[in-house]
Amino acid sequence: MKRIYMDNNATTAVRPEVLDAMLPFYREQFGNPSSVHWAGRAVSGAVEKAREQVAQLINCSPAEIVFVSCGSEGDNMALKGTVDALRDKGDHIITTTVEHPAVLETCKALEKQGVRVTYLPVDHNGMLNLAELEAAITDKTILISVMWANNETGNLYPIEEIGAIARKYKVRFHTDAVQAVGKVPVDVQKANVDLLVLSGHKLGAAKGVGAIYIRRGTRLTPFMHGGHQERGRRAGTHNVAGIVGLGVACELAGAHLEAEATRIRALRDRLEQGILERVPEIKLNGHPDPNLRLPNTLNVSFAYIEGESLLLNFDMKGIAASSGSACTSGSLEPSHVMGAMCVDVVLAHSSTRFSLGADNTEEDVDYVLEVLPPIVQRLREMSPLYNR
Amino acid sequence: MKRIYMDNNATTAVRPEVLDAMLPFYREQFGNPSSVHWAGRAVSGAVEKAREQVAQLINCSPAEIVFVSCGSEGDNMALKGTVDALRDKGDHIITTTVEHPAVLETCKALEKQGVRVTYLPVDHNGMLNLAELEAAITDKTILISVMWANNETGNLYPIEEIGAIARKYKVRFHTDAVQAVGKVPVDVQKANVDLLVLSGHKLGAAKGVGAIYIRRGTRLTPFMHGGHQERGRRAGTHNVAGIVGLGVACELAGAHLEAEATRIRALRDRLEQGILERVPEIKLNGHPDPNLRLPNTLNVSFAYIEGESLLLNFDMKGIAASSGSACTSGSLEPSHVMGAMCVDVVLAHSSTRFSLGADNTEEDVDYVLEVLPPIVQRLREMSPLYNR
Amino acid sequence: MYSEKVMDHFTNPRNVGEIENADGVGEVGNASCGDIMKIFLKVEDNVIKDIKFKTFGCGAAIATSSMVTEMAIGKTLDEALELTNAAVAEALDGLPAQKMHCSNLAADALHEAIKNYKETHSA
Amino acid sequence: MYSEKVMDHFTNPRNVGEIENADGVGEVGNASCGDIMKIFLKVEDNVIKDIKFKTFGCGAAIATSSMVTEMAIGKTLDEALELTNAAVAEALDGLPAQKMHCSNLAADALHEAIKNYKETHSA
Ligand SMILES: Cc1ncc(COP(=O)(O)O)c(C=O)c1O
Ligand SMILES: Cc1ncc(COP(=O)(O)O)c(C=O)c1O
Ligand code: FES
Ligand code: FES
Repeated sequence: MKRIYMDNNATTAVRPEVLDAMLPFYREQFGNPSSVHWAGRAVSGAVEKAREQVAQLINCSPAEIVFVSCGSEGDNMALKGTVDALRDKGDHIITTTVEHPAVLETCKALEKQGVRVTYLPVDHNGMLNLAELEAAITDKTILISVMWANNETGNLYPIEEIGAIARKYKVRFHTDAVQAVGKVPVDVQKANVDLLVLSGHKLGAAKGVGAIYIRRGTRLTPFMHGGHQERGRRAGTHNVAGIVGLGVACELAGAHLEAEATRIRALRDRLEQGILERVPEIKLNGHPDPNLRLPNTLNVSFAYIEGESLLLNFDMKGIAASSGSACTSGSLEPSHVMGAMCVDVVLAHSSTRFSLGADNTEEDVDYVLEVLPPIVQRLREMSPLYNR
Repeated sequence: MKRIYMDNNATTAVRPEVLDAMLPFYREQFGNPSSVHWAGRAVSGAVEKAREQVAQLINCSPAEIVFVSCGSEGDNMALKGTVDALRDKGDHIITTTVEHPAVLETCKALEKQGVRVTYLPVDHNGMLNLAELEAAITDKTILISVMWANNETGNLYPIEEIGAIARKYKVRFHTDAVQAVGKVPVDVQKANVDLLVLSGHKLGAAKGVGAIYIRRGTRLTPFMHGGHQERGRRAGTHNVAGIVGLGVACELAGAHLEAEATRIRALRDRLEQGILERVPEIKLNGHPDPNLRLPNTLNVSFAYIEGESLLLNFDMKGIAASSGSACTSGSLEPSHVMGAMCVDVVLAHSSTRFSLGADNTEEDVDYVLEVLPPIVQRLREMSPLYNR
Repeated sequence: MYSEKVMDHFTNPRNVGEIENADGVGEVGNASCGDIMKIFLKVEDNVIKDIKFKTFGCGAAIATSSMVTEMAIGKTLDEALELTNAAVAEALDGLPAQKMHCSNLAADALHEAIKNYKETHSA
Repeated sequence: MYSEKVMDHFTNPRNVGEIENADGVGEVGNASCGDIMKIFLKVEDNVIKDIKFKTFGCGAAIATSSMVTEMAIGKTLDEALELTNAAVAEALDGLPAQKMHCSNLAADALHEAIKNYKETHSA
């Protein structure tokens, strides 16, 4: 059967060049980079090379990169580490209602410890009001945390402008850039970011590795206590193969960023236009201007249909996508991002995300456009909410 | 050049069967196990199979296993999660002075938050006094944390007896079994353990994956907040390949545990006897009875010689070992384990660990025994502390 | 995740649709939870002669709806009232644990439809 | 980690040993920090005629000891006093940052030895 993977915001396949780079580090160069002997020396250089590759992609110095195990760890570290380091300065965090759970759930855990959190609302397009953000800053504010790009809608947030506001008020600025890095240009200098988190498996590296950028001079209490790895900033034996792969993935992403974004944007736009033309009664979720979203992301609600049954039908045709329906997540609530955008709850259950990637072609898009309308029609005809 | 790796307590090579099992999960079955579609389904079964394999090795049920990114994460989670969950019950932890930094540094971080920690001393052999442990328990004690086996000396602690004490006083019991699992039989039921941590790269799986056993009914606040993975107990996209490999490594370790332990113990004993016979003025660190240590571990101090220069000379002959000297760790203090055993500070600087593994042979041991004495002699002759 | 039987009923659901001038109609569920089930009955001599459903929901919701209609058709109302959600799940070779909230709807919808029939056709 | 020059001096250290009836002896470092350096001098006409060392310490400690003896031999005492730890490190093509605490010992030990010579030989 045809297999068309359009769920690259959930995870990506490891790129062949990345896997090739990783393989020597399992059985040949398997040492612990902290070791003095040949087995250690062989790998510590490789870890440092990867650090340079990651640093280069986001325009920082290698010493400002700390390797972690995933995006969630990076976000936990950024938030909890800031609260611990700056508690004497204040107890207030500003974030948004559309962050990934790695940020939101961490904020909730911090609230239990007495931290006050402002969750900025978004408008119907999922965008922030920067005046509101600025107004939320108090002299107790120790952190602003706003994602670079939203995983469900693909919305891009005005990170440079937020960085300028943070700088103006001398508030630390963290951005969860897990969905942005590798897809759009990310420059921590331009954006005045203090902490930035990325995750390998979203850009063609393996699952189980990520990185956090910590601007030089930023006091951050370690999240993982233990050994001296990462100059005391993150304990635990290095995931050497994963780190080496992340370096290569960053280098590849950087080398092809513009060309690949252009190519994927064209595919996404073709898919978006095609669906809007072929299927009635659908709602686009996120910013209506596709250029204000990640080039690879499209999120639409197919009215009257619950998302899981849509996904299962897609799946039977080999198409992998994802849904904001509660039924796919094991929780009872549909996507909090749809909720924050005031999407009607039934439409939230039918929200469907197509996130394109390196392997997608024009034929893939056309196949989806061919297969999708009859599936939607069939399910609508089963729906008690649908009146022909 | 001959390459003899005797630093398996630092990290191991990935076993060929493990690597083979991992490979399909990078580019073919690359999905996110949380996804509904084919790409997700293909891998979620694999993750669950690995969970069973890990559970089987330590005799628990799969639902009691949570995958994490390394041993350090497991230890952080066990300690911090317990303190957060049981703070209303008490604020006192009992541990030992010979734990790995993943436990000790976490305890120090918790002390800053007002937790009281008793660090039990050890005797000259590195062993605990269980009466002392029992006496340290108060009605505010919420956790006993004692490692199953020490990484530097290989000392095995009487986990079953400690488990019985913990049970008697109804205190939760955590054991850092990173060095034990795969080398000696580990049975969480027999040992009355509530929390147990293991790390993949110490038993032939990859770096960047580990697991924590959480006895059913044990309240533990998540360490990594975010998505619903691992039934809400650990957020972050699963390191699928790493997890699959960990499962296979556990299965292999279980299948060959006794035979391999016997084989390696014989090699270690041959090395131990050989060194004691051939080199004067050395001190064995850890329990003098080799059966009270991990079968693969030997730690000796070569008087008058600093460890790094010894390691570098070994390294020039292709032998990889490790040292408790400050000079190899980047800190100014020699091994805290040697310190806890009251090993003279100069002898601590010359402590050298040989930790054998799956690939070692009798020829390896004999080669080390041949090469070692002249190196020691040469360095001693350069030492101002040595008087012929 | 789903058994073959579930996938069969999901892919080829039996008795989808509405019955015009149905003798009984039952609706359960809640759009905000992502699941709504509607069941339509045609009753003759206390026997379910025809049954149709419409469902907004996940694979399990659709499959249980389909299965419950197959199990109910031809049964007397009293027999049909004895059909339980558990029996529906069992007939489908089981359902995933996290799907229990919606898989507990199918028999409820049937019972609602019978209740509605009884209310509108009593005496 | 170490430069080739460091490894050369570590592997084949020059001037290892003691000088019996040395004219000056300097010892620096601390066993508890893992590094002790001892330097022995033979001085004639204010010139270092012979020099030997003994060192307990890491690769950097041994290499710097070796290098400082090479650099000092043949120099006048005043010239030798101008030898700095930085110069020794430079002659070895640099040392790793984390080795600075011990690599700062070699010139110190030499200076101690010269000081000891001057004290014991001052007219
Ligand atoms: C006893 C012990 N605990 C914990 C750890 C930490 O494990 P990891 O390096 O996987 O974080 C190690 C290994 O370094 C260890 O030997
Ligand atoms: C925006 C965003 N932040 C954080 C994460 C968490 O990353 P990971 O799954 O690597 O922990 C994700 C991915 O799931 C994400 O999309
Ligand atoms: S309808 Fe939501 S889980 Fe079935
Ligand atoms: S002697 Fe300890 S670092 Fe050099």
